[in-house]
Amino acid sequence: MSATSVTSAPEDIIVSKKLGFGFWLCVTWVGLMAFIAIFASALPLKSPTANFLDSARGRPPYAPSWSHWFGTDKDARDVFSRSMYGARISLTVGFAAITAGFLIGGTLGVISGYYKGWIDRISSFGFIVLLSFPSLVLAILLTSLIDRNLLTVSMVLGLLSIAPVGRLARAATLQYADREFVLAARQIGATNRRIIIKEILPNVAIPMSSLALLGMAVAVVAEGGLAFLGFSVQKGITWGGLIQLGSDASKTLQDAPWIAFFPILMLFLTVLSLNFAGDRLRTFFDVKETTL
Amino acid sequence: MRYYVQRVALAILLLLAVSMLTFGALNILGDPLFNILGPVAGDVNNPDSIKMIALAKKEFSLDRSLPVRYFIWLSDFVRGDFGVTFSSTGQPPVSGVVSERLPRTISLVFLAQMFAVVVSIPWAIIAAARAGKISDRISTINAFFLVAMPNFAIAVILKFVFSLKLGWTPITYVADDPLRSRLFQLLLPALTIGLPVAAVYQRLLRSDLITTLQQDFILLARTKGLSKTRILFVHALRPSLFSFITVVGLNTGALIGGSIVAETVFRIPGIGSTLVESIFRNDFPVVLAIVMIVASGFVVINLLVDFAYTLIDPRVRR
Amino acid sequence: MSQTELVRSELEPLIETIDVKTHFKTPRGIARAVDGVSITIRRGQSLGVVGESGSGKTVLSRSIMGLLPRNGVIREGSVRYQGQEISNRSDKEMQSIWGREMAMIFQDPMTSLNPVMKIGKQITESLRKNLSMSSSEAMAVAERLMHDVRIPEPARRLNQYPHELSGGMRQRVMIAIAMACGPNMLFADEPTTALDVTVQAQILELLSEQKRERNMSLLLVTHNLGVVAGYTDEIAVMYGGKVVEKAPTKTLFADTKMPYTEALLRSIPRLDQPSHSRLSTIPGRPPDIVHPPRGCHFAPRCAYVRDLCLNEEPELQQAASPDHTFACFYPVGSPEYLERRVELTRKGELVASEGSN
Amino acid sequence: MAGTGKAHLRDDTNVLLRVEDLVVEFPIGRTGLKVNAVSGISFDVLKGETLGIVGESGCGKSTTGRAIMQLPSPTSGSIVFDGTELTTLSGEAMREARTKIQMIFQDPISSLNPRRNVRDIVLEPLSIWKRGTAAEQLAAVDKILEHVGIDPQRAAESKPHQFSGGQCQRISIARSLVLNPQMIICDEPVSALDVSVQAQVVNLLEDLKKQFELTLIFIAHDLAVVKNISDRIAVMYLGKICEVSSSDDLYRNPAHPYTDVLLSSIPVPDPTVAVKKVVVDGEPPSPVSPPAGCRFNPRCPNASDRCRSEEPTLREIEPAHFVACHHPLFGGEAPVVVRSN
Repeated sequence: MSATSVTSAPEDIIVSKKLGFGFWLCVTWVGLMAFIAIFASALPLKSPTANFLDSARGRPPYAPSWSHWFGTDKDARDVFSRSMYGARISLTVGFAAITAGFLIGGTLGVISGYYKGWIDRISSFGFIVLLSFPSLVLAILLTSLIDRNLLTVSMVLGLLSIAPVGRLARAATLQYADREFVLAARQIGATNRRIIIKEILPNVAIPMSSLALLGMAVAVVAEGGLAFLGFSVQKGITWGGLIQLGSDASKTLQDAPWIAFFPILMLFLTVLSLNFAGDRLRTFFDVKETTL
Repeated sequence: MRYYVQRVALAILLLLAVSMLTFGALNILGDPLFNILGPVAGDVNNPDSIKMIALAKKEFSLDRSLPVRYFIWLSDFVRGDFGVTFSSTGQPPVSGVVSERLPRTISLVFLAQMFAVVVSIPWAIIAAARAGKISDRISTINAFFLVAMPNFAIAVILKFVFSLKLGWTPITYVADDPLRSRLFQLLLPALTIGLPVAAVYQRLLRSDLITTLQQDFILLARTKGLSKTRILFVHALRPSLFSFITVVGLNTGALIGGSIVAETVFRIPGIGSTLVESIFRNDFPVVLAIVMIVASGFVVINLLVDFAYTLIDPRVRR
Repeated sequence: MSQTELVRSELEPLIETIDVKTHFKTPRGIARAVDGVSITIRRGQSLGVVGESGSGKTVLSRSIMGLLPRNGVIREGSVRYQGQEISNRSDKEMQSIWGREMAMIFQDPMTSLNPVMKIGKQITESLRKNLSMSSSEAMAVAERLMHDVRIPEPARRLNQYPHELSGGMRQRVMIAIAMACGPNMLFADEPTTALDVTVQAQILELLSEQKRERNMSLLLVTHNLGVVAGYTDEIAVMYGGKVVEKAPTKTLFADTKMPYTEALLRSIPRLDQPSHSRLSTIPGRPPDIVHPPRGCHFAPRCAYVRDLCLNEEPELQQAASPDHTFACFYPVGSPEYLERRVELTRKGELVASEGSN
Repeated sequence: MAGTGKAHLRDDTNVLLRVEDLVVEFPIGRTGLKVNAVSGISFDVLKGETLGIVGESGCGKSTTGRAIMQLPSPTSGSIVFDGTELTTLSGEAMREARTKIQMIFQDPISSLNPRRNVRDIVLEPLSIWKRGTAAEQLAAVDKILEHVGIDPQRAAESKPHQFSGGQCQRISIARSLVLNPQMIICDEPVSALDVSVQAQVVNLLEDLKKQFELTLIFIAHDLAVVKNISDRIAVMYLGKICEVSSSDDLYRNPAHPYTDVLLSSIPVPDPTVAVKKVVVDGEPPSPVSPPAGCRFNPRCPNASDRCRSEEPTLREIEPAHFVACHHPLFGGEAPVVVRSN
């Protein structure tokens, strides 16, 4: 008893109980990106496909200027507005993928962690099989075989997130399934369904929610990687695709680095924000757990 | 012993499941006939096409049922016969292509993994020893930045800075160069995929070390009068490595994925870039072979990691 | 050492703390875990520190040994070991004291041994470092130590890992580790709380035997008054970070002054009472060390509380018998105490068993 | 068949719970080994009685408590509660039967869901069984919270971690009481609490028992606490019962050498009482491979060859005092049983 008071005291000092300014800054950035992604066509942005050829400035690409903040690409298209539109597919795919992963993987994980037995054995084996492929390899394999649109690419990335999410949900559930309050619920006659919904889920959901942000970061990066290699949504504007366009020829990268670097910046800031916010949330909830 | 047998059995089972999934996906979602013949496969009114279709079906056993084809392919595969590639320049065996290119990818992944492990362990130890101090906070922020940087972006940046602006490293990989310069050419690609992974390792090991350092047995070690360095290296490090080595194993997958990107950007003819090219060329046997080889390698590495686990944790030994 | 020096060193305190304060900075405010404790332990003597959870007993023992982290901890007061001030020493300077001069054993034998290191190495490590023994010398000493703490088949056990041993065996290994370099001072922090009652008796017996044989001093931290009653020379009762009563063991039990000590003693269910006897309780809960109550910390829970107790904090004062101090305005036996006691008995608020004793 | 015997079972119409030949085994992974947690014990509890089960860790006392609740179901044996055989009940019937027996656990904090507020936790049983209207349920919860000394107002607003360990244990007790159970199984309810708080909870249990006409099973390792609260005590060692007797009698006249060891190991908070020398060495062996014969024989000072081969059965050595020992401290040697085959 007293030993815990000693060890917990110094921990209290290191980990503050606030989410902090950085967290909210990151959330704001992600929120801003989401806003732009949703309302891009309604915002006063230049058309991402229009050609802004300016005979006075010679042959494109044009360096960043007042009229084109991020410059233009080889076809004289505005990199700034393309970067904004790029958020659309990147974030949508990231969000859809992690949602699907959580719905399927989370449910499977909670069920197998709670009931154990053969359900657990089957789903755990399924998880390991999925995890036996390096994820990018599996993603390339599957996307190469399908008609690549927003839905299918999201589904492929969602499939990839099932196993990691499922395993975490299972581990979190296992942690709680044998706690006395679950036993207590069973002995007052609660049904399994009720126990899962009322006793397990609230405990599993909160730590998992911070993982959702981290998972979304992973999905956004994965989509970027696919797009970079040419396996994401066909004919869509995505950050990965923009970066690929700016770096496919050494000459382009050398002479007009802005074409690749501005989308890299956007992608980096977004992934950093998701990671940071997720990490803050995780430590925040972990602290709550230990002080219980 | 029992433990090792169980783990090997599981690995074999996994490889079977992986091969079925890959074979199934390529045959059900894809169209092998189209892959072989191209547009001719759809031209069922032309008698020539029909003849070619029939021939191809016979040649590649496509007239048999899927499970039969799977077993034919599997028995060939385990004997090292990966089929032939659908290339315009004749039909070289896939095994030749693979055996030429696989070593490059393996050395790339190995270099990256070495780099990540060698960098992350001391980095994590120093950070954990100074947990909460300014220097630790700065290193944590650095790690954050690296983790948030996708490897294709790092590839582009490194290529821009070191190849294009500074001109330190060549732009392309030349397979005929002597070993030393080829290794040098693998340096940037290895950094590309190794850097973010090193940051992942550092963050994990640092936090595990900090947890370990709060354990009672560390306090006991202090009351023995041992030095801080000895406590860190002898007492804290080993019990903190459990999840580290698991993650090293799992991240081999990320490194393999990263090598696809790095090989593409730095134009290295490894199996990663070959996979991408083959997909665009609809070269079905190569795709199948590469995915299988990569997945098998990954499964074997994770098996080895599990065995390494028993070396550092006596409680797992039976 | 000459005869007179020996005698002097017997009388001189081995450990002396003066007004030790250990405060933790927490998000809620400053936690006064130890708040002005002065104690003395002489060579070969044992002191029991008793208190409920949060009373500061564990923090006190770690403060004396200098084991607390530096960040976020405010440390004041003086700790002297053999007359030398050690409270201001750095961890590095303390390394020469830890292991050789002072050692500590902990509550939970499951978490206190390194799970991935063989028992032998865990014992020999400090021998090799502190006494510069060779590997084989240290192993021989370790085997003898294992024998001393009554571990059967010591040679085989040295080659085992902690998880292969039972809880009681691990606690014995921990004692062997602590004894390795022959320390003068042993801190035992709830050494038997995690053990079964039959094993607890064995471990306590072993500890007191080691203490006797090695003329070692012992500070025994526990929440169980039964444990200290049989195994210590002196007892300090802690409450809310302060020592509220301190006396030689027999005096404390025979002539309890502090109502808290009295209440603590009475709330223990006793085997010699008939079953279904009403247990005497202490209402409420231990004080919040971040926001302690005004006046005497125990006042809100005390049956004999008066206005003065709620407003002023009592200082430690000398009782009639030597070496007995307590911090209470109206101690057990004082006129005010007796007056209140009569009142309570009349109202029926004192349970029957309290009348006896 | 050598079990621990049933001589101590009472033929009384007042028997509320009767457990016979209870066996609980857990497999260890897929190693083929098993933990013999409880190996064929029998006991009964009369209405309104408090049965104490005492023993060291690993003796199977907690497993016994959980087996009665069928959490998990025992490997074999019979458990008859209020005339109903529990072991054969179907899921739905068991769910209903459980409400008549409730359990309180050792860890007060882990017993309460950290994410729900306290009033909600106590309300849960009523809401599962839809007892009364919402307003009636709330009123009932408030009343029971007051009974156990928790302010209902505070309970409505607070999560468990805002309460102390002792208060959490009171909340657990409140939750177990709202369904008006006939029996409460207390599994080490005060072991995690400070002495001063421990006494509060023991007194509360005694009060509630009278008020709600409860029958209690009180499981603990602390013989002093068990003795205080119980009418009858069963001493367990390594999955078996060694001695059953009224609690005062057990303390005055322990018959089984293990009971004696247990009693003399308890530190007495009185320096004038000489510390008794340790009378037993070693620790309980692993329940994976319990010793043959009497399970206490490797540590027993009185062990004979007979103890190493023949398992003793419970027999009455004085009225209402039963012991399973070949060489008890009093009452004479166990008669040699002549087997018919």
